[in-house]
Amino acid sequence: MTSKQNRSKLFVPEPPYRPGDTPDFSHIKIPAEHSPSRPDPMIDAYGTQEQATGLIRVLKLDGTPCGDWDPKLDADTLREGLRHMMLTRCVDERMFSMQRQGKMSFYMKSTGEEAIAVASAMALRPTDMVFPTYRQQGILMARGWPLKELMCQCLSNAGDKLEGRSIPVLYSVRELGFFSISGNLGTQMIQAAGWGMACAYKGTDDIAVAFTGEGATAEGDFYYALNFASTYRAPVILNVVNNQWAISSFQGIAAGQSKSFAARGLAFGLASLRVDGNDFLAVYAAIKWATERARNGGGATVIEHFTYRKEGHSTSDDPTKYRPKSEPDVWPFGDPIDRLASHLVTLGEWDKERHDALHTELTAQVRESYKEAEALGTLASPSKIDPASMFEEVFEDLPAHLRRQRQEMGI
Amino acid sequence: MTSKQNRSKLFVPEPPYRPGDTPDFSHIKIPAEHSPSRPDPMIDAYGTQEQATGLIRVLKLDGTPCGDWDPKLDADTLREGLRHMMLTRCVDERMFSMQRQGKMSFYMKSTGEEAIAVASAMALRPTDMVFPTYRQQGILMARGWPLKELMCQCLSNAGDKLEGRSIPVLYSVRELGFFSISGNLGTQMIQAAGWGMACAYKGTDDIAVAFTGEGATAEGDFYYALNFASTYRAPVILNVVNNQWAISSFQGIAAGQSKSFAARGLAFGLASLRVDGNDFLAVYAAIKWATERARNGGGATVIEHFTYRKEGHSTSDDPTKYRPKSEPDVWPFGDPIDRLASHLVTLGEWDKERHDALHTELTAQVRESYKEAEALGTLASPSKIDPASMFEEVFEDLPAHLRRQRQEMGI
Amino acid sequence: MARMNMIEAIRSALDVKLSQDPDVLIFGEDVGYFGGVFRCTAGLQEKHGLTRVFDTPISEGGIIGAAVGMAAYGLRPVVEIQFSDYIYPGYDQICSEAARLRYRSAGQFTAPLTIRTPVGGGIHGGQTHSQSPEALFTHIAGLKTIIPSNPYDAKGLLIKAIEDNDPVLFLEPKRLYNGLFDGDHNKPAVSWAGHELGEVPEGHYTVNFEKARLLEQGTDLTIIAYGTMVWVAQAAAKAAGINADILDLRSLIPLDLESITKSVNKTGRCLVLHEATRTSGFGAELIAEIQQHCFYALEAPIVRVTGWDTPYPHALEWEYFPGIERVQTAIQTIMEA
Amino acid sequence: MARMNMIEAIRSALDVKLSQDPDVLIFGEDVGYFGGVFRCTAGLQEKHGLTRVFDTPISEGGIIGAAVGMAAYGLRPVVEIQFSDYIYPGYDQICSEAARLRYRSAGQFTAPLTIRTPVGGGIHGGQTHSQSPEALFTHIAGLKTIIPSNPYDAKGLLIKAIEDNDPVLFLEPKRLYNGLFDGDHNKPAVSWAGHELGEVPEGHYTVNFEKARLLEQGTDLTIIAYGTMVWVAQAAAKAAGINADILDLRSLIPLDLESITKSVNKTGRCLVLHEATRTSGFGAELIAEIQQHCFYALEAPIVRVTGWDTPYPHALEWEYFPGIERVQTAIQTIMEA
Ligand SMILES: Cc1ncc(C[n+]2csc(CCOP(=O)(O)OP(=O)(O)O)c2C)c(N)n1
Ligand SMILES: Cc1ncc(C[n+]2csc(CCOP(=O)(O)OP(=O)(O)O)c2C)c(N)n1
Ligand SMILES: [Mg+2]
Ligand SMILES: [Mg+2]
Repeated sequence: MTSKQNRSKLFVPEPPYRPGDTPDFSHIKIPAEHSPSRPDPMIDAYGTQEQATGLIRVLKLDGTPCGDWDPKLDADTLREGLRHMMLTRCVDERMFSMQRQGKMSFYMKSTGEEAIAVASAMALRPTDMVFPTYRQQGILMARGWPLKELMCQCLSNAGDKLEGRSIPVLYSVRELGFFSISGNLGTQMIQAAGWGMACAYKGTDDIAVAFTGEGATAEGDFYYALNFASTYRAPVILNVVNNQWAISSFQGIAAGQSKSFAARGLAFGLASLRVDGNDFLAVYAAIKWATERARNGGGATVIEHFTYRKEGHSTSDDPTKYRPKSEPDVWPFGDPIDRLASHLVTLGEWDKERHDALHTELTAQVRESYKEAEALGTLASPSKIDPASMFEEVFEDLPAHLRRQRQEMGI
Repeated sequence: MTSKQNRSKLFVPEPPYRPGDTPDFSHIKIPAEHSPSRPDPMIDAYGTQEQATGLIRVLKLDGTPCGDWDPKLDADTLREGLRHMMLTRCVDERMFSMQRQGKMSFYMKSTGEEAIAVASAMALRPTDMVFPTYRQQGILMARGWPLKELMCQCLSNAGDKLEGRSIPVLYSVRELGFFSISGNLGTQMIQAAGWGMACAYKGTDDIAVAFTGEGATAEGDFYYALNFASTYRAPVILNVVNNQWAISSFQGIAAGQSKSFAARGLAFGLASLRVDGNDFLAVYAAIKWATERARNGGGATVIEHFTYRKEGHSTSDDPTKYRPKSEPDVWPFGDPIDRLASHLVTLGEWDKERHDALHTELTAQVRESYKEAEALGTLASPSKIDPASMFEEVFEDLPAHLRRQRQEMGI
Repeated sequence: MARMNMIEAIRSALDVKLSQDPDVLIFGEDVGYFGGVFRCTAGLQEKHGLTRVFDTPISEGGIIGAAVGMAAYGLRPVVEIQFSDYIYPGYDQICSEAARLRYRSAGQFTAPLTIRTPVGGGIHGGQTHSQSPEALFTHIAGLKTIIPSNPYDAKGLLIKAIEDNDPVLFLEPKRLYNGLFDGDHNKPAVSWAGHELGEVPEGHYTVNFEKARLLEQGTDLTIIAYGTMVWVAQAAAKAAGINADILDLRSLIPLDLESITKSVNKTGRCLVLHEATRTSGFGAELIAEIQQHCFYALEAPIVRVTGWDTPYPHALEWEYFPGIERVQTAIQTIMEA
Repeated sequence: MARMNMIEAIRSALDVKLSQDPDVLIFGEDVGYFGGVFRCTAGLQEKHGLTRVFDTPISEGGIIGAAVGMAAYGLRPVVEIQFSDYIYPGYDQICSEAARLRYRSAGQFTAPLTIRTPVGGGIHGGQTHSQSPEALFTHIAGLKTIIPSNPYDAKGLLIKAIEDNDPVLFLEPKRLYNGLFDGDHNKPAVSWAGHELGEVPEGHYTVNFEKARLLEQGTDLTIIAYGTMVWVAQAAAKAAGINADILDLRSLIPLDLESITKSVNKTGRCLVLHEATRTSGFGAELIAEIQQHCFYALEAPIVRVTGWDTPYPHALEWEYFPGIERVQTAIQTIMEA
């Protein structure tokens, strides 16, 4: 802090490594045994300072648990989580390659971030409304959305319940408490706060659960959410998925000189937790903690999930253009699927055979579902969506000017 | 924090007192002798936690100074500050009553908040651009803007350099480093960050200094400013004037459960100070500290000025509609003019006679200036502003469509 | 039947809906205890409670964003934006979210919220307290835009807006709040008490969006206006001694094109009025449709009288405002064409 | 003379200005090291340095707000909004601040910034990667709105925009970036390399805002278009075998009304095209002016062919897009009227 760079030039933060560099993350301290302790969920928000700036973990990299955040889930639940995560990754892979084959216009993977979506969903009640981004498809696996429906949305075909109106991955599944994903980043954070306010107003103990990438925390809507959640003590969980990248921009562009996205919650007097997002148990425990707080009238919690986006931003992106090709491999927090699997192995509840068998089963399931979905058409095949549907649901009823336009179109 | 209000109803914060109540602020702890200490201006931002949540003070209520923030100004400088503050109040009073007489459409006083504007201006260089709100007219006094010009702007008369385009008090004085005030709250915070970035880019050591009310911190622009200032280490001071009220809304509506507006800076890794805004010396010292930091490459500082809006929001407002009439009088932090005056008295550099004489002098000066200004017209008198000027400066050059419209108007 | 000015009519609409429907909530800057800077919500918090009528942070994006979430949940939020000049921080939430939610979710989620906000000049509010931004919203598919010109319509339309299952932008011409204003600023405002449209039922009733109000009937000319300009049209037509159909649109989206074309096909001449800046104002849309549907009936170019394409100036407010004189001149131009 | 596609032409304009003027800065989401999602700034950071071409937080309001401050200081920021569909969080800073600063400060402060942003559909981008929001900006006094249709104009207009002392919104039809697209999506895009407007000087030149380009000359009909629709117009006129004046506006504000009225007064028939939703689109403004200035020359109603008043759907993209067939039908309607 003794440099005088502003006298000579503007400071522009840069990531430590660019293509051609050999990435080395040994400076990132992997916290040892004891992560910040688990306070009572009704603690005064300002008491979560340590939780907001440290890193809450349960699973060590070798798969053994430690610390008081361990939710002590039974083996069946753990295996269920593993299955949802593996299914998510399987679906992602299949859809990615189908996009490459021209079956759909676009796709986005969540590789490396599966624990965040899946553990969150499992820690919530089905009646809690999630306001996801495009990288929480794991929630849909955990809540049991038929794969075929997901795939039909991506294929914009006759089976797409959204009538081909949105690009792939912008799902909407009200019956599973999955809010319609907006293409506009950030907007849903404050909507979730509003939903939470509505839950409170109606006297239910349902809550709202929103997700944003770390990049999109820079939008005003994120702060509106913090502010409204704080002012009205809305029962909402505001999740920031810090996967280090926002397309080609590293997290330092959004973070600036700050060291924790979670700590932005503290500034509004909100409980704040910073969690190892590759640790299924830590994510589960953190969300559970926040739900307890919210349902008991303690208001909102901000949770930063510290993770890494292992793949490109989307099928339109080539990450080797802006970061070293090897960076995902040397990222020091491991893989969420591997980590949960080795935990189960440590418990004596899992082994390589079962893992491979599950993988084979899920791959087959995905292949089957995809076949069924593709039978209903792809973007490349002539659309079976009725053009007249284009004019519907702009309003509840078709107004005169849209009727005239539909007629002009000859239908 | 054990209440369960969200199960039954939405929480809506309310101020402690409403009309009819007897306000009692004895729960507000007036910090004793030692305010948070003055760290080196190049301290790591996270080292300002205590400064961001405590209350930096120099002047005790009895006028004696204490603590290491004391800027040790000489008596002439102190008297100059007093003069500017008293002039500000004098102008405010005059303009308020002239508005009541129908000479202008609107006016806004800064009563009780004069120290913030005046001490800031005196701690800055004339080349530092301020981005004020409508309650920092004290800066114009301190920077020596002729009163007549200020008054002509309020009167929207022939002497108004802004050609009657804006409502009263939205001044713009580029030659005095006073940015054009926007009627839209908040917008200028991020503009100031941009101005600061420009200063750094050009390699000057000028800085930008922005002001917002505590109410308007809820706008996205405030957060854009925090974020951009943090990311690019912009030399900018972001001042939040917490005068407890935003029109009829008490500060708790903007603050929610948070206890410090300054601390929002910390969330972005920015140095943050919380200052007794009725304490001329504390404000001066805090701004000085922040300028040192900014000019030396340390980037932005967020300063909350804790004060109280003694009068109505504007001439359109009657504060007794929403707060006890006596509240301004029992507000426990005193009056900034009185406090600086008694400090000077303590120093043996001031007395009642001189005070009264100064008041008489300033009153006369204001009366004189107003007379001169009024001679150029008031809003009530037929406007001497050329209607053709309405079409000018929309663009640099008059485009064809505006020329046609001007012709249509018959001029 | 009670006598109400426009503020009272709006307040009455809110009161009726708060009383009838527990899912109606009202919030916005200063609308709670204080009752709003224009007093439209005065007394409602006291009557209906703190959690039903409350203040918000100064965050138009937050207000509208929270309302979208609540509306999607199933509530019926009615929010106030203190001046329409300050609606822009909430523009994204209106255009990208409220207006799109039903479509993109194929009806799973909807956003039945009402956004009330004062528009127009005439109170010496200058550039940032005088704007008429309706055309920035009529371009947005999925949004309804309403603007009443009198107490009776204001109440009926507002109740309708709150009950509507689509997001509605409800624009309140602030110069009409306290009395009828016909553009003559030298004359004191005319109290609504003496006007038939100031007679407002106390209870529940609605005014439909689909039908414009035919304020005056004539054969020489069609004048299309909304909000404050309706009364300027009436005064100017009278001053010009012209026999005009004066249509008060009440709703811009949906638009009563049928009444418009019927009238223009009858009169063959048309004048379009609004206070907003001219270029890309809603008048352009009206003209585009009218010239298409009434081309062969038109005997003269359609003329628009509007605010100039400049910010709304403070001192020169009445030079900016499209007042009686300018409207009268335009009437003459059309009649002589 | 070099051959450039539109991306290269835009990049070349930025490169020329970065080289000439140390006060020019470029920033936006992903525009730095990576060079922008459409590659318009590729290589510029490497060539001109980190502090002249850099990434920003995902905050369109912040980007534009910071640019306003810098521009007021005296710099010439050129910012990119990744898709125009995401410009709304910055709408307030554009409309209330950039467009107003000169006026409200009586020229003391100005905001000479350029906002570049891709518009239009045709890349299966769905509702939030396909919008054409120009009309939301042409209504705002104090803002210029430019939209090129080809590489030559893109470079010359962009240099002009950067040098202009007013804020300029520079809309880039993304479907034209890589090649000329005439609306026939079954055919591969036509490379700009073979087109005369793909011949672009390497160095500095400008194209003025004040003059529309007369793309084709004819006597039967005037077609007014801008951006992608210019090429659809050309293809449709050819398919219809019609002899049309095709005007490529290039600039919406300021508008070359003179060329427009001259042409319509000659042909007596007029077709207006845009991809944006119809209601309150810029076509309405064009029609309002044309019917006023060419009333007695018009032999048929002016027709507009536009995007429908719905969000831009993903699967039904080509049913939404106002393609050759719809334009051809409209030409027939006009010619038969
Ligand atoms: C308002 C808005 N601005 C820009 C974009 C374009 N965009 C889409 S994803 C993205 C990056 C988001 O990064 P982050 O929030 O970190 O989420 P991640 O992709 O890493 O999950 C950008 C800039 C958008 N969709 N919406
Ligand atoms: C964007 C915007 N929203 C609302 C307003 C209306 N308004 C003007 S001043 C004010 C209160 C501001 O309170 P605060 O920020 O605390 O400043 P103070 O008046 O106390 O100095 C409001 C709501 C505005 N001018 N701009
Ligand atoms: Mg990210
Ligand atoms: Mg205040």
